[in-house]
Amino acid sequence: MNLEIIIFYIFSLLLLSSSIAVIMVNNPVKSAISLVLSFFSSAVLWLLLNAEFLSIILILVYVGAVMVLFLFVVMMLDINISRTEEGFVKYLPIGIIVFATIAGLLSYFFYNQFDNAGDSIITSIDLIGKDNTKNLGYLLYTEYLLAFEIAAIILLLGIISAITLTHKKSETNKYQNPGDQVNVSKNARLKIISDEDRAR
Amino acid sequence: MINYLYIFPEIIITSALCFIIVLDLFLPSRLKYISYYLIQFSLIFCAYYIYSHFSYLNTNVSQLYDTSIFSNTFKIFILLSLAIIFYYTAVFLRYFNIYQTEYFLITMFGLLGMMIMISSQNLILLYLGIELLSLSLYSVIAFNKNSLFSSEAAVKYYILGAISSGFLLFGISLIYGLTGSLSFNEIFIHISSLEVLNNMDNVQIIGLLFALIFILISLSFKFGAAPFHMWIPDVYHGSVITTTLLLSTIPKIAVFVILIKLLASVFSGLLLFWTDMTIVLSVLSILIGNIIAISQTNIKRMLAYSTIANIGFILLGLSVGSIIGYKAAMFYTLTYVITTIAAFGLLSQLVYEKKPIENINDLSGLNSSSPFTAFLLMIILLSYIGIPPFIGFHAKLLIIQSLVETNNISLGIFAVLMTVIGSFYYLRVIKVIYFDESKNDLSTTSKLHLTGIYIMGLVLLGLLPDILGQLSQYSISNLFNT
Amino acid sequence: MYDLNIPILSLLIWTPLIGGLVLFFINHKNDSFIKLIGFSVSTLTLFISILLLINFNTSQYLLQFVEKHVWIENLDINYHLAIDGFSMLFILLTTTITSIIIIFNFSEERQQNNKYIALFLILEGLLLGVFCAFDSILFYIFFEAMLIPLFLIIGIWGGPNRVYATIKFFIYTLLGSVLMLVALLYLSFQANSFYILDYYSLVLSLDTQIFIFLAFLIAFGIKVPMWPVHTWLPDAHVEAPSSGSVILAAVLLKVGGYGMIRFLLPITPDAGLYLNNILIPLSLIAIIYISFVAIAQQDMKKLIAYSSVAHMGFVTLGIFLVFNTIGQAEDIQIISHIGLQGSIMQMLSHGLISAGLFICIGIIYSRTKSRMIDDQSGVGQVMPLFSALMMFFLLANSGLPGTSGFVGEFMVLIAAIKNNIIYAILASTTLVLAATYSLWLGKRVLFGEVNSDTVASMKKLRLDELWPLLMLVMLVILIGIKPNLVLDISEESSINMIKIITNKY
Amino acid sequence: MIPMSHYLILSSILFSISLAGIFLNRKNIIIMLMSLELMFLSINFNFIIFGNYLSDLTGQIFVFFILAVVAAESAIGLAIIVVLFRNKQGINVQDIARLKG
Amino acid sequence: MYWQSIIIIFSPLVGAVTLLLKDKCTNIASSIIANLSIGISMLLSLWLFISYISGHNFSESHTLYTWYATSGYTFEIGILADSLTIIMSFIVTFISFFVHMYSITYMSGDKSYKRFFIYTNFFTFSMLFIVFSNNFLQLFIGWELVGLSSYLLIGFWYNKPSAVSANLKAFVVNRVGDIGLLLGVILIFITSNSLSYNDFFDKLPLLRNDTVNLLGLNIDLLPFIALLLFIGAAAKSAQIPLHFWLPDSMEGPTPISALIHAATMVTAGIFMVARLSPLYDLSGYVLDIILVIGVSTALFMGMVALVQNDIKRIIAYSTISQLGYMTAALGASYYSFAIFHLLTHAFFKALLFLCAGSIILKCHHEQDITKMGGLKKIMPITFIAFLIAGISLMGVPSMSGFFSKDLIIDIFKYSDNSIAYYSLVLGVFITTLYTSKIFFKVFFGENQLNIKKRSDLEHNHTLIIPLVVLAIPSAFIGWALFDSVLFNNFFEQSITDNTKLVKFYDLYIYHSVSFFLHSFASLSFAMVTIGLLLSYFLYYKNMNFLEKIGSKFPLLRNLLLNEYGFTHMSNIFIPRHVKKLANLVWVKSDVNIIDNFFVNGTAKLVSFISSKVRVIQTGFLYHYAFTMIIGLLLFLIIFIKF
Repeated sequence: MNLEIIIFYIFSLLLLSSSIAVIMVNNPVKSAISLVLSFFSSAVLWLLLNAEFLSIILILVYVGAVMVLFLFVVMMLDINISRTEEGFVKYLPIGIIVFATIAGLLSYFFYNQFDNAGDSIITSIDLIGKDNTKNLGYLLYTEYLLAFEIAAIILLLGIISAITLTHKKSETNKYQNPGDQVNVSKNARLKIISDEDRAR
Repeated sequence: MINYLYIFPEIIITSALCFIIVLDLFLPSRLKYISYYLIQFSLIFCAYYIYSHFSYLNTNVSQLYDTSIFSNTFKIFILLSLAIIFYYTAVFLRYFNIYQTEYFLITMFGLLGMMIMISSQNLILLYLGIELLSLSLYSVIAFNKNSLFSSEAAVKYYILGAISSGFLLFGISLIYGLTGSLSFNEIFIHISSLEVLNNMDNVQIIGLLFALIFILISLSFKFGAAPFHMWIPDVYHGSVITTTLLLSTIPKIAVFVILIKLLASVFSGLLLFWTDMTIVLSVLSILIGNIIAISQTNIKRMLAYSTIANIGFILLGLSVGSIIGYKAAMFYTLTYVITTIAAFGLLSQLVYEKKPIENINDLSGLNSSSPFTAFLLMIILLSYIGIPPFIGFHAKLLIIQSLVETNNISLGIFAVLMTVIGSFYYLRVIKVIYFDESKNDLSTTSKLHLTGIYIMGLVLLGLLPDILGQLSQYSISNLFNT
Repeated sequence: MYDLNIPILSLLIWTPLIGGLVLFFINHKNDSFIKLIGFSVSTLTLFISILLLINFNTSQYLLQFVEKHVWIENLDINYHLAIDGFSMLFILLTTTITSIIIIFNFSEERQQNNKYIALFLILEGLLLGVFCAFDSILFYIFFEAMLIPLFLIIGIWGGPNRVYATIKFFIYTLLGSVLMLVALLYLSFQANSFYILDYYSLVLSLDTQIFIFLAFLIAFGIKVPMWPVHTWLPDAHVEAPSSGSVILAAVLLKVGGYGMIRFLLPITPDAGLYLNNILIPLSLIAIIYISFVAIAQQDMKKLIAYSSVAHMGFVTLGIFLVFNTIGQAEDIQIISHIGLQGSIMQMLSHGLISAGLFICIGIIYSRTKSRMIDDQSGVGQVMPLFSALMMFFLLANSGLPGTSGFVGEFMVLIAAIKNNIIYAILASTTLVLAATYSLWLGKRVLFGEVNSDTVASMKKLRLDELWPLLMLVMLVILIGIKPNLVLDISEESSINMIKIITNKY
Repeated sequence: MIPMSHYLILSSILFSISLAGIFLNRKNIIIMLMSLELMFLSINFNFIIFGNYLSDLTGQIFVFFILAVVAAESAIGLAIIVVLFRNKQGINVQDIARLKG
Repeated sequence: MYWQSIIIIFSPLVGAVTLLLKDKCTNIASSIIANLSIGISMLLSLWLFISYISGHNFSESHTLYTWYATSGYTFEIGILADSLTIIMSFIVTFISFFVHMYSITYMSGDKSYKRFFIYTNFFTFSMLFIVFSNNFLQLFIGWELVGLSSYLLIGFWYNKPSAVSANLKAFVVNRVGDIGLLLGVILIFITSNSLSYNDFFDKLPLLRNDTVNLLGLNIDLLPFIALLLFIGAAAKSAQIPLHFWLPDSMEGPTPISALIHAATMVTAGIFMVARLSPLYDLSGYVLDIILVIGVSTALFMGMVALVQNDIKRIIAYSTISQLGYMTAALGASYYSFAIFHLLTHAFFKALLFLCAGSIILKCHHEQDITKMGGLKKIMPITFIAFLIAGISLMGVPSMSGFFSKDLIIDIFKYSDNSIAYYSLVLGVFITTLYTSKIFFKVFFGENQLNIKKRSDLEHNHTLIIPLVVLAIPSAFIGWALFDSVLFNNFFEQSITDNTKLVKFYDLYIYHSVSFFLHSFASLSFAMVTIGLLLSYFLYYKNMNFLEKIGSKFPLLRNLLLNEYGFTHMSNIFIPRHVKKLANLVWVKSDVNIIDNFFVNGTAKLVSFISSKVRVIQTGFLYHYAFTMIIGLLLFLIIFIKF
């Protein structure tokens, strides 16, 4: 029983339990925190799998950015959490059945399929050196450049959509239009009203 | 490395996109139409470019991307369809005063996604394309920010879409694990090299079937095949009608291309297995689509179920598992898209009590208030039913013919019987527009000249179905020669 | 074959089609202008069909006036028009009846008359297409496209319950025809061609034949209509406007009979022979059972509609009897040829007679606004000429010799008695039953004392109502006293058909 | 050493948990989103594991893209939820069933 | 004879068509056209008849027109001119002509004057069409056409509900007979491949042993055909059980009753059987059936006449009864006797009807004889005519009715068929009773109808002349034709019973005079005498004897009044049950089962399923997700065999 195995099991358990917490916990803030925990434990497991760059990305991008966004939205929406989990218990049995079936099916399948793969699991993949990040970068900028660019476009789309969707032009907001201000004419600024008109 | 000339169409779209995003920010609102025309121009130009470089573009760019005649045909088709859709969208949005250039821009992202999907030769690119499309569709659906229906639809689509993406990725990961590659060619070679393909005891086969099922389910979700259709009625119903128009047309083409590429070529080694699955999917789709549509009152919802049924027919063509079936399926897809553009396009131009058309009964007496519109709508509906001489008939004919010629006669009979059941709800619309009392609040957003010309083109296509037939023949045979 | 050097069949089909389409969009204020256009188009078509008849060679059975152009290259579907004897007769029937309807329409006022007439012209074109098409897909296209105009005619201008009736009609007939499509595709797959005559030489196993037979039978049986798939017809008739009923009864039903002759007989004779113990009773049920149903009717249109079903029972009887002669001696084949010809005769005759009757009912309806028998009595005293004409059609409907109604029944009975006397005995009850419902209708409507003011104030017959009736009367008598006039046209085709069937195996 | 199948089983259990989370959750859409994140996490696991198994970096490349895309997807998803919240003043899953039938 | 025949047949048709097409036509013009056309026929027939009798024997068959021809088979219209044809055409045209003439006056008040003549002309044509027919198809066509004419004429006054009911009944009942006729004709066509009489007769020996399969039973062909054809004859000639239309048909104008329902059309059945005597000779048991039907008709229908009071109905029943005599003769296969009785009967019965018409006209269309009386003085000519016709009907020796009827009775007398014989003799007694009943009730006693004598002539010339003219043959034609025609091989070429006839003549009759003289010793003469005496007391002296008998036997009386239930059956029972059955079939089967259950039921079922299934689209996101996941699971389980 070496350290790797201990780490694997500890973080696996942590990952699974925090994942269960994500879906079971009432309070969305708590769930988000549990999710952070699962990301964290995954990152550790990924390190075990020689994916250093990705595990760091996971922490940086996911925990650092995406989960913050989640929490931000949760806070912003100020969701009423007092409502009890109606129906949750009622549907739990069927949930567990489905969960068990899928998990069992997949596990059975994986177990059969890749059992003979044995211990050969952890290998370092050397492409242009031992550095995982460097290797990834090399691949990304050569073979998968097109994909990389498309990913960039996806992010651009994410930006534009998120802004367009959440950007709210409220009628009550007062704002200036400098262009209109510049183009305004003399007549529009001052209107001379005669006495007769006013009397009317 | 990629010769970027080959992806010039995509570059055109992307650069137009980026340019217009920036340009639009600086355009005053009365000049916003410039961006609309620029968008239209870029679409048409792109289509023209592909058309003019048709044979030149017929190459495999890399392991990631190809620009075969097959994909170029679809690209041109998608570009032109989108141009028409944009026309309807612009008219609609202007009329109801919710015009925003971003709508078109976000849709353009989706277009890019579809072009990538169509051309992808690698599962990574396929995934990225699908995501690009999906993300743009999520946003487009939610675009009508003040409508509860829209946001509900968007949320539903988003969550379910994400699940389906998850399925897709899970399937891809299995493929990757089993074949060690993400490239279509290599996967194809790997699968074809497996011995005793129909032997279930082969461990590899079971793994591949797992992957196949995950991917197929994901794609049938995108396609809208039952039982993964649940989002379709709600999303169609919830969205603005022009968004429905968008959703129900060109994404189906892209998904169809992916389906045919994956199933018919990449997974052709598993033909025996996936045909069974597509049969189940198609039978369920046709049943559910046609039967539930009968009790609908909302016209978008009704057409959503009709979409499901039509998707079922396309899958029926695919499930034939031979070139003739694929041709029929392609023909059907193109027909379906053309007809649906006409249907939703026309409906989007109708206004009832100053609101867009919602319920079937809103159309009542359309014939007396606007006979020409009623006539056009009737043609579309008859085409949907599959009454000759309209194009929908030829589509169904080809599907049934392919079934009959491969001895799937019982499926053919099933298909035609469901056509009869399906005819009922289309007839009900015709009944409403022709036989019911007229309501005077019905008007149109604009003159229907363009729609008229378009639908007359549809009729012409029905009289000369060889145009689409040759096109399908040409592109499908191209797919399988290369 | 006489060659006309013009695509006369295309001309025949497209004249009314294009005329109708154009008229559909002419929204002219002046009603008589529209009627005149309709009249000239239909007359032109009639003229073309007569031209066709003049050039038609009755002494051979080969197809004539063949036009064949590639239409859908991809599927090898051709725009293949031609006619043989059977087609010729039905073409004449169609053009005649349409012209008569258009003339009759002069007497009627209605909303959107241009569309009304246009739809009739379109329907005429499609019907002609059905009778001319020799490519099975082309046939199917015309066959099914026919639904549209009639659907609209009944739905827009029909009676109070029109929606139910027209949707029932549409779906019922669609249900039948789609199965036929599957059968056609199967046949084309086997024959590797869509040319109908290529199907004739196919050798199919009995099981296959039975399936194909049933598919066609459902399609054409619904169209004819046969018992028990007839219930759409009374509803459609009752709700349809008069002219709609006329074309429905006079021509549309005949498409079913034509289809049976064109497809069922030559393609699946074995199946027909095998199933004949079911089919012939079905026809007999149609004759007897439906006649009783007709007796019970209170609505004139329904009565005539049911009588149509009963009469079409004779048609199917004559057609199905042909199957029984497979493998029999030559003289028996000749008898079945007589039966087949009788069926055709019965169709033509019923076309003319039912047209006359529906026009008559339309005339009554236009005056009293009621189709109920009880609402009218003593029409004969108010409108003697009209009553005489209607009485004539009623008598013809009951198969009086000297009118065309007798000829078909007589010839079918000949074939029936040759097969089995019981068939003939049962079928011949129509002599009594048809007389009962027809003449009882006449008795209650035309005879007796005038019982209401509406009847008493009925207007005299207008000229544009009289002419259609007179034309029909003349045709009915002409055919009745010289059946060879029409039967010669299909003689060779019929003999050839029997040969095809009997020599197939 | 840890057998590959263990990793795979771990990821499949994670996958199943996320699925269960999606349909068991009747309350908050954001939790659904989080379940989805879990799902993608499990898939990423798969890719990394298979990449290792195959000694191929493509798996990790794919994970990279998935991470990027899912980030964008989350952003859009959250934006949609914000829009929904504005319209409805709530994001209770049980309440968003106006569209049905 | 070719051209004469054609003219005889078609002249009336030409007349009818002329009248039909002539738009405005005065009464005089129409009557002239009608009478002229019939007159031509009559004169030609008479000429043919006379020339035949005077030794110019002929039997010709020509084809006039091919109605329909196909692949070796032809359906033709032709003429057959032989003795039977000649005599029939003579009867038809002769009676028709005088009825036409009679109608000129009789119908003069009617607004549909022209229509009447169109109908009667058309009828005459149709009847001649049958008579001259040389094939079965033509026979059938003519058969139907006379049925049509009869239908039209019975319903001539179409606003009279009773008339239109009667004509419907007549047509439908005739149609029942037509079924038999048509089937018989077609069977003949099928078996002999031809419809021509001659071809069929030639083939008869070959067909003798043929059978026909009916529901698995093998039935002899020829008797079967004969039976089928006789059904047609029975309906047309009003034999039990298809007789009941005839009394009702008296709703038509009286000349029509004379022409169609007494003299000509109703005898078509007799004529047909005689025409087909070669067939009936071979038809075995069918002849017995015919005999039974004939005798019972003769007896029982005559009895019904006893209790009737409507003058026309009495004569109508008398007609049925006399037709029964003819049928009985046919059943004994003495066809010529039947034709002979047909001949004499045509004259005296037509005359009787015309007299009745004359009486009715005088009595302001009152037909109840109990209300009449004392017309002897007012209508002397009618009285005499009626007297002649009446005693001829009774069979008083030397009258024409006597010769024909007693011949028929004698057949049975000499063939020792005692039941038939006594029945027929009893029939004579009954005939005497009802005839004298009319006679006494109408012409004697008190008039209750307030009729004034206007002029010396009771009616117009055109009305009286026919009475006078018809009275002559009613009285003498029996004498005239007995030896010289009937027993002078007249029917040798047309009817097969000639040898039998000769034998009969040689054995029993010797000569008309001896026949006449012998008859005074016969039972039938006794019956006539007793009948006359009895009726003198019963009807003239008005002893209420009959009433007493009637009240003694209420059952019999009611039976007769109800015409053995046929009235009830035809007027109430059959229509009601047909309607009931029709409604049952329509409502229960057609509407409820086929339409509502199967057709609409399917549609409703689909809608129902649709409305139920749409519920699965709950709108809840987690349900949708659940569906997807379950779908995934099912796909995995179904398509992967672990």
